[in-house]
Amino acid sequence: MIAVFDICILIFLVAIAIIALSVKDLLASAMILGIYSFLMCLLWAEMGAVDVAFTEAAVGAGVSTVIMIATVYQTSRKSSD
Amino acid sequence: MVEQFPILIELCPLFGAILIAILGFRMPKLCYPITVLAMALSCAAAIGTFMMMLASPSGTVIYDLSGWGRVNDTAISIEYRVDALSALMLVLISSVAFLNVIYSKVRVAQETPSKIPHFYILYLLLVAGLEGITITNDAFNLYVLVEISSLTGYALIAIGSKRAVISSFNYVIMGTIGASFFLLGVGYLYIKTGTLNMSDIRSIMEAIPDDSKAIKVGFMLIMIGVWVKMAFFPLHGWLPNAYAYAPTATGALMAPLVTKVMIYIMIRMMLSVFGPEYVYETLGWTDVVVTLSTIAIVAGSFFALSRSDLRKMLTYIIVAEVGYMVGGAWLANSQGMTGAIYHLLSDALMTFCLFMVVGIVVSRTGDPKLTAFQGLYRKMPITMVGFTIAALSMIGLPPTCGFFSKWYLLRGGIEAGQYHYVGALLFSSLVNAVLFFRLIEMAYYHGAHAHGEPIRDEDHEQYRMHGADPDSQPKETLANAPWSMLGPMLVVAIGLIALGVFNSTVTEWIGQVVANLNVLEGAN
Amino acid sequence: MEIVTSIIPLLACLASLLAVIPIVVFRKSPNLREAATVVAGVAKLSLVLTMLPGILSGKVYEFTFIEIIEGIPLQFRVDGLGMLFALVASSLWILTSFYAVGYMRGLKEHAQTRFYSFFAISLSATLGVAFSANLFTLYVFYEMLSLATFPLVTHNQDKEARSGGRTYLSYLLGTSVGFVLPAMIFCYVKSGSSLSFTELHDWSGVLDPSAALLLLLLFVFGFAKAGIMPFHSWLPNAMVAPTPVSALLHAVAVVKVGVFSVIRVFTGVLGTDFLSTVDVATVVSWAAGATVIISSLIAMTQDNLKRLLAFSTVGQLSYITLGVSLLATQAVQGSMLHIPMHAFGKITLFFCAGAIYVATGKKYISQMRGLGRAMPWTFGAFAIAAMSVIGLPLTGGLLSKMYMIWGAANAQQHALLAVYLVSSVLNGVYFFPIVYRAFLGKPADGEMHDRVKEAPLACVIPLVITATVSVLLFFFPGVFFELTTLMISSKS
Amino acid sequence: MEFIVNNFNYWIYVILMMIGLFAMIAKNNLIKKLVGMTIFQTAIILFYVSIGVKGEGATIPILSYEQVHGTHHVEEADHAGEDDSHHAQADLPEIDARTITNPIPHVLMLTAIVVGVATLGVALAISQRIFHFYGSLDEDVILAKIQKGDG
Repeated sequence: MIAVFDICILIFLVAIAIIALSVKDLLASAMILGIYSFLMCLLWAEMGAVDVAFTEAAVGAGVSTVIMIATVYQTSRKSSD
Repeated sequence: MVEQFPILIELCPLFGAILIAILGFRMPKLCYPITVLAMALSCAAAIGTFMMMLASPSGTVIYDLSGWGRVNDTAISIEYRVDALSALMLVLISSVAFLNVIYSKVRVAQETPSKIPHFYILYLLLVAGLEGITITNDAFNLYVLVEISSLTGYALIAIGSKRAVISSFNYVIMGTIGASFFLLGVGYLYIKTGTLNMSDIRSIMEAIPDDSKAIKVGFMLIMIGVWVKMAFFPLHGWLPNAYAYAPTATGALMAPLVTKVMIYIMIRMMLSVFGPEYVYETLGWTDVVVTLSTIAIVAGSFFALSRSDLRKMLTYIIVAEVGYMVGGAWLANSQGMTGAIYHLLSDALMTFCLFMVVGIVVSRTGDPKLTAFQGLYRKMPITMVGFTIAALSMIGLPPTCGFFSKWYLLRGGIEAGQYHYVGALLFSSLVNAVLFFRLIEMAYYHGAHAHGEPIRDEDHEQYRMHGADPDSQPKETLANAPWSMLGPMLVVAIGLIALGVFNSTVTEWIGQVVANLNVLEGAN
Repeated sequence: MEIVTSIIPLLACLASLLAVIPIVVFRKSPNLREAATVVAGVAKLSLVLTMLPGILSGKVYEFTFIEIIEGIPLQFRVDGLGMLFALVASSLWILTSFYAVGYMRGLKEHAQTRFYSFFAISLSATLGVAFSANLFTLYVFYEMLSLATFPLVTHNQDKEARSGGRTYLSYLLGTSVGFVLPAMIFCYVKSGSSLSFTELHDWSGVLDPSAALLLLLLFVFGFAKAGIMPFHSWLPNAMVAPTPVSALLHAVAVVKVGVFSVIRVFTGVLGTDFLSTVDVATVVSWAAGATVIISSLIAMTQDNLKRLLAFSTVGQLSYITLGVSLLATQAVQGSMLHIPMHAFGKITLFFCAGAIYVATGKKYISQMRGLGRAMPWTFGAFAIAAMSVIGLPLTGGLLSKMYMIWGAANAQQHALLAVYLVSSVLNGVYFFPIVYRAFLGKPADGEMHDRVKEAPLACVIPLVITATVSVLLFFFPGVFFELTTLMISSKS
Repeated sequence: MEFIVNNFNYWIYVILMMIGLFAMIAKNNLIKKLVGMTIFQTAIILFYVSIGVKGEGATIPILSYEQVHGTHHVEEADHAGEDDSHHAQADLPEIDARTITNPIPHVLMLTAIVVGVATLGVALAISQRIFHFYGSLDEDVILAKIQKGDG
């Protein structure tokens, strides 16, 4: 059962990665990237890498998203692609 | 104390950076002396380590971080290992960085007056990263240090002008790709060997069957990674703009060192991790890579010919020189490898010297184009002496070191029967001759009639002899490049000749590293 | 053969290099500066002369600095050929120094200190080439000479000098880096780590004929200072230099370094014995033969006297290359002998050209009608030197040419023998009218030579001396003859 | 099919890496490039974490008290100091390395995550500076401005 769960997350990851890259709104893109990171955490925790998962949750999903959103606010939200 | 030298090399710049972070923002005047001191200590420690290396019977100095002991003669903790190659690189990096700090004083104050502490903190961290790369014996640690030096490098470039920021961004993208590929490759090695200590990887790999796919993929990824980072044609796109638009002191530090350190990683991986038998015989890529490097040399030279911006020209020459070294390392004989390593040292010094000269010229004339050189022999004679020596070395004329590196590379090429590589080397020497004599000529001629002044014998003599003396030449403000810039440049220029004259000593040291290559040849 | 380790070759080489210091120090007082040049010249010549008796008695002087690359020391070794060349170069330097004083002052040239300094450096490089014990040392000094003469060639710093200098360096550096360097490393690799002129001979079995031919061509064309077509055009372009430079460097030092290197390649690197077994030298012979004829034809069309002399030099240099490539003993000896014979003749001609320019400001042959009567000494010397270059009796040129022709006959190369004869006729065709018009022709309309006088004594005396030597060499070729015989006999 | 399912992690890491790489090179917007960069780096971290996985049954590398000291050593546990660990090492036959995921790749990845975020931070700072200079984050617009001589 856990393997199926695993595979679902992995496929979901790919989908989210593509979405994050294709939305035109950079703020949304940053948010979706945050979701991507959290999914990654989930996956890693499930794979036995708890410490990596924690770090990713705090640093990858948390800090990256925050600085990315901050940058988007500082610059512009729109993207041409 | 003495046995702590290896770690001191790195700690000095690190503590310097911390000190500046604490004090520098309140007292910007302290930044420069602190950096000079840190670099001087680091340089001294590097020379000390070099002496230790020479004195040690095995030719290597080993230093275990935190001393957790060893299992089966492999350190549990991160291990620092200094052999002749890394010792030479350490001395090179620390001395170039030290001289460049001295040189940077005027330029940093001119170009980025509001960011002096930032500059020096990043500078010290960058140097610490580069030194760490050469000294560490741990593959993952190597990656981290590559990233440290890259990150600080990106920032240092971005401190500069508008264009520099854009090129810095491109550099971030390409640099990250390169470093990530490297990391992936290390991952594959880890899968196969279960260790990250490079000497340990080597000994375990010897027991693994040669045709392991994981190792092949790992090797390929590592090579692609370092090739991106060293700007090996056609992966060179990021380099010219990044170095050409960076602040002077940054360019003078990064252009000679960063690509060279990446080549060092490549050579280290080839010699000490995968082993020459694997790289040259099992893989059978030598012909392909040497052909690629031939293309790199020719292409780099062509691009350099068409540039009118001085620093752009130099950066494309770097692209060509990277081809020299990659080709030399892949010639699969000890001569080629000796040439590659020797060229590593000499090219770093040549590039350093030229970037310093260009920095002086640009800062004095305000003109980044080639035309800035018009008539400079008369106006800035000392600078031009340095320039001439570096140019002769680039062309490869004896007794400068450029000649001898070419000698070893050509000899390796002939021995390996790679005549296209030999041809490319000669072609690039000739292109360099064209490029540099164009500049020398400009500098030599326009002086006489530059501003419509009549030539008088006495005048001429005086300019020649006292050109750099500020007091006797009040009109010639161009000549007043400060000694903090001229001194390091002259030291390097002398170094170019010294390295050439004592090339047999240097190659003897290098010979300790490439000794296992000779065994390989003997077996054939 | 007795080998003597001695520092004299080094001192002789350094004498002129060290002279740069007093030359620069005394830049404010021309008399002292030029005295320094002359003193250095005398010192150099006497150092060379001290070695002469030893060389003649069969000794060889050696001096080693350091081993620069594994198996290749930076080494001096004085043998007969080196001695011959050193003797010519250093003795002519003294005369040229005197001449230069007259010329440079007569024309009030700028940057004279630079001129004398680089002149001295060039001489050091020349002696370095002459005394080189191996190809590597030779190469180092060869490059040094190219660079040191660049400021001399471009002395005028005007547009013409600029393009001349550009051609000069691109030809000389391009060929030496592009051809000689790989050929040298190839030799080093194939011979098993040696480049010494005395050790490299045994190529049979190592090189096949095609490789030998390639190597030979790389060397002969790579030493572009020898001026084999198509790598000759730097020489006429270098004539923008002041005349003392043209005289010493482009009639003696630089070009002779070229042919000297070619002779070394033939005798010391590849070895005449090996070359005669693979039969590849004829390619070089034909290239040289063609150069001889073509350059003579071009010389006939020149109106600028110095350019004419330059093309004449190109032809005469190819005599030497041709002679040595015939591989016959007499021809090789003739080539070696031709170095001093041609040097004394050609330097006189250049001295004359310069003296005419100093005295009248004229460069073109068409302007020189009737000048001979106003400048009898100059044109007298010119006539003698022209005879020597043509190879007429009572001048030294005859001897060397005779040997080369003898060698060509021995080698059964009748076509090449004809080259020697035809070109001698051509030499006569372009030299004779100059002399004839100068003495018997009438000045062109509106030109008066009444007020023309001989050039300053400092100019005239050297050219008279060299012309005299050209004649004396016919009667007393003894020393040069012995030196070349020494080289020939030590081979066999 | 079996091959694909067993190595599913690795396939996904390759796909994610390619997506990231594509974005870094082909995307026009600088922030989008950085999004791609983050995806690229996490893909590599995924790869490393997957190295440590040992199939069914292996658990996280945290040992219980009993696992370390064994039940019969409980009374000795009060002894502090270094020799304690020596005892533990000597008396640990019951810990099977196959039941624990390999923690070393995890530890490495902690560093890699931090490095990745640091890179992202630097890159974002640079892109802010770019926006400050050029007023845009689109590569086309910036290049056009540079070519107009505004650079």
